[in-house]
Amino acid sequence: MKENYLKISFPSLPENVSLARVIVAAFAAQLDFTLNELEEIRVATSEAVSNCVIHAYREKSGEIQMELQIEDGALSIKVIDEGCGIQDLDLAKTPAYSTDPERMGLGLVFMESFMDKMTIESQPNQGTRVLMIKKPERSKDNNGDQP
Amino acid sequence: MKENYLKISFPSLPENVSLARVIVAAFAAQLDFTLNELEEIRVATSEAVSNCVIHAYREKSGEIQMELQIEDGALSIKVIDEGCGIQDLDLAKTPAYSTDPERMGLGLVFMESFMDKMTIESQPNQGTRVLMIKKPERSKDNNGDQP
Amino acid sequence: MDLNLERNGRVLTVQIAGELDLSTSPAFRERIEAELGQNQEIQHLILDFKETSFIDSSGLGAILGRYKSMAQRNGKVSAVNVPPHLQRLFELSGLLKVMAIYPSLEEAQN
Amino acid sequence: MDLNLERNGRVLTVQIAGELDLSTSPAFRERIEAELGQNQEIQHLILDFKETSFIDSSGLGAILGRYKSMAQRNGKVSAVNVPPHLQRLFELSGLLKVMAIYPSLEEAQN
Ligand SMILES: Nc1ncnc2c1ncn2[C@@H]1O[C@H](COP(=O)(O)OP(=O)(O)O)[C@@H](O)[C@H]1O
Ligand SMILES: Nc1ncnc2c1ncn2[C@@H]1O[C@H](COP(=O)(O)OP(=O)(O)O)[C@@H](O)[C@H]1O
Repeated sequence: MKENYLKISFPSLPENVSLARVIVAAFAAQLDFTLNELEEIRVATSEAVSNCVIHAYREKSGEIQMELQIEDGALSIKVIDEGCGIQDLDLAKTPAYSTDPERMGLGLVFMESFMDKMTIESQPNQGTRVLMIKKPERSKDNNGDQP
Repeated sequence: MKENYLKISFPSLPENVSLARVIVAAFAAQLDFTLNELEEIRVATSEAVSNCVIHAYREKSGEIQMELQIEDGALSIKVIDEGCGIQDLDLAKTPAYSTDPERMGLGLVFMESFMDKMTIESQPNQGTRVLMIKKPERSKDNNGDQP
Repeated sequence: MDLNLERNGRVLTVQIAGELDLSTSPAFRERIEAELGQNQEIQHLILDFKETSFIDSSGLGAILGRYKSMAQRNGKVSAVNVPPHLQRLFELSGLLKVMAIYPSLEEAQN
Repeated sequence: MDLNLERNGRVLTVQIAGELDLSTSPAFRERIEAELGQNQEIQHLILDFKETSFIDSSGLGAILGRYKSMAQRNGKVSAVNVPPHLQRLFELSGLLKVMAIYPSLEEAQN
């Protein structure tokens, strides 16, 4: 079973959201994802990294870390910031809830529905860690072995 | 003037050479490089990362770090390993010199000729740090300002 | 992202090429709002997604914002050439409730 | 990288699609050496770079290695459909001294 990882860190600039998508998609291509699954991974990544840029480091700029890993035939994506943190996680996950009136409040909803698993840990004024995991549908039949 | 950086680290697997190329090309696209210059950057990156995989961590696998930066309108690429190091730097830079009879000994030559600047620091048994810098030709006329 | 705006009487057609996300949606908003501001007669905004490679919730929010601008002037928003992966995002986000999708530009114009 | 091998008498044509680098050159070597081993009559190896998106010094070394195999049997290597960025690498590496470039497959075959 192939194992691999990629750790990255970059400043919380809006332009880096698309860079993060490119990197995650290139890393994910090691597994047997369909184009549709890769698209879902790109959206989930975009939401998680955008949240760091907009919410975690609202005014100031900070550093965003990502840890990508392939393990047991699954892709895991960690997105870590040291920003403002989330006060009420359940509230944050509510569809259409946003602390920013200009936004749709769908980021966490998309992350949950497009990935197999999504968990968030957050400490106010300390930061937020998002973990997302996804396994290619095509590899689920045969117990996670790659073709 | 736009400033940005991206730090990455990954294990010294041959598959990760192409991943490194994709990442560097995506990061470099922020500057006004021509397609031909981007191709040169991809080759130089490929050589530097391949050297870590083949030479630095010959038998064992180790970690490769890269630090990409945009500063004063130039792209800088650092490639860092903690591998076996280079005994004789001048000899290593000689065209067609390789410690591996199967290889062409052109990696360092390509890195030097495709980038504006290339420097190597190396300590036997400690590791090697390669720094490569390149500025888009198109931006050199107007003192490095981006259009 | 590259935008191509074409006004024809009361109809403004906007072709969106590339990615509509956090970094590009401000330009999307500004270009369209400027055009709407200068042409009060515009009643129909047609968004053409033929060349759109990516949208996330920031982009969907920018589209919803334009719907609100059009609703304020009693106008409407339509979408044409919507690829399957965007169709699904439009559904999930509820945008389909306020934006009609047409298979072609011609059909949206009528 | 995807390889497509086609043998026609004494000529072996290999289309190289994708990237020829450290991770793909072992497969390149093995596929071609296996074919050469099974067909001792092959005297001319034609490499088609039409679909080749990337080559670095590891890939150039793999090509040079095939030249050596062909030279051992008094055969030759030719290249066709070489895009400009590869032409330059072939020049710098000295490969042009041992490998002729032809504009088309037809011309290489004659
Ligand atoms: N990394 C983060 N740091 C701080 N707050 C966050 C973070 N991610 C999400 N949040 C909070 O959770 C809310 C819901 O997030 P989300 O569902 O992505 O919607 P939106 O980004 O549209 O607001 C945000 O409005 C914000 O208050
Ligand atoms: N990162 C590195 N760690 C250890 N040795 C290196 C490294 N990079 C280069 N070298 C040494 O320098 C020599 C020349 O390198 P290069 O010009 O890239 O040619 P090649 O990779 O074909 O050997 C190598 O054969 C190797 O001995």
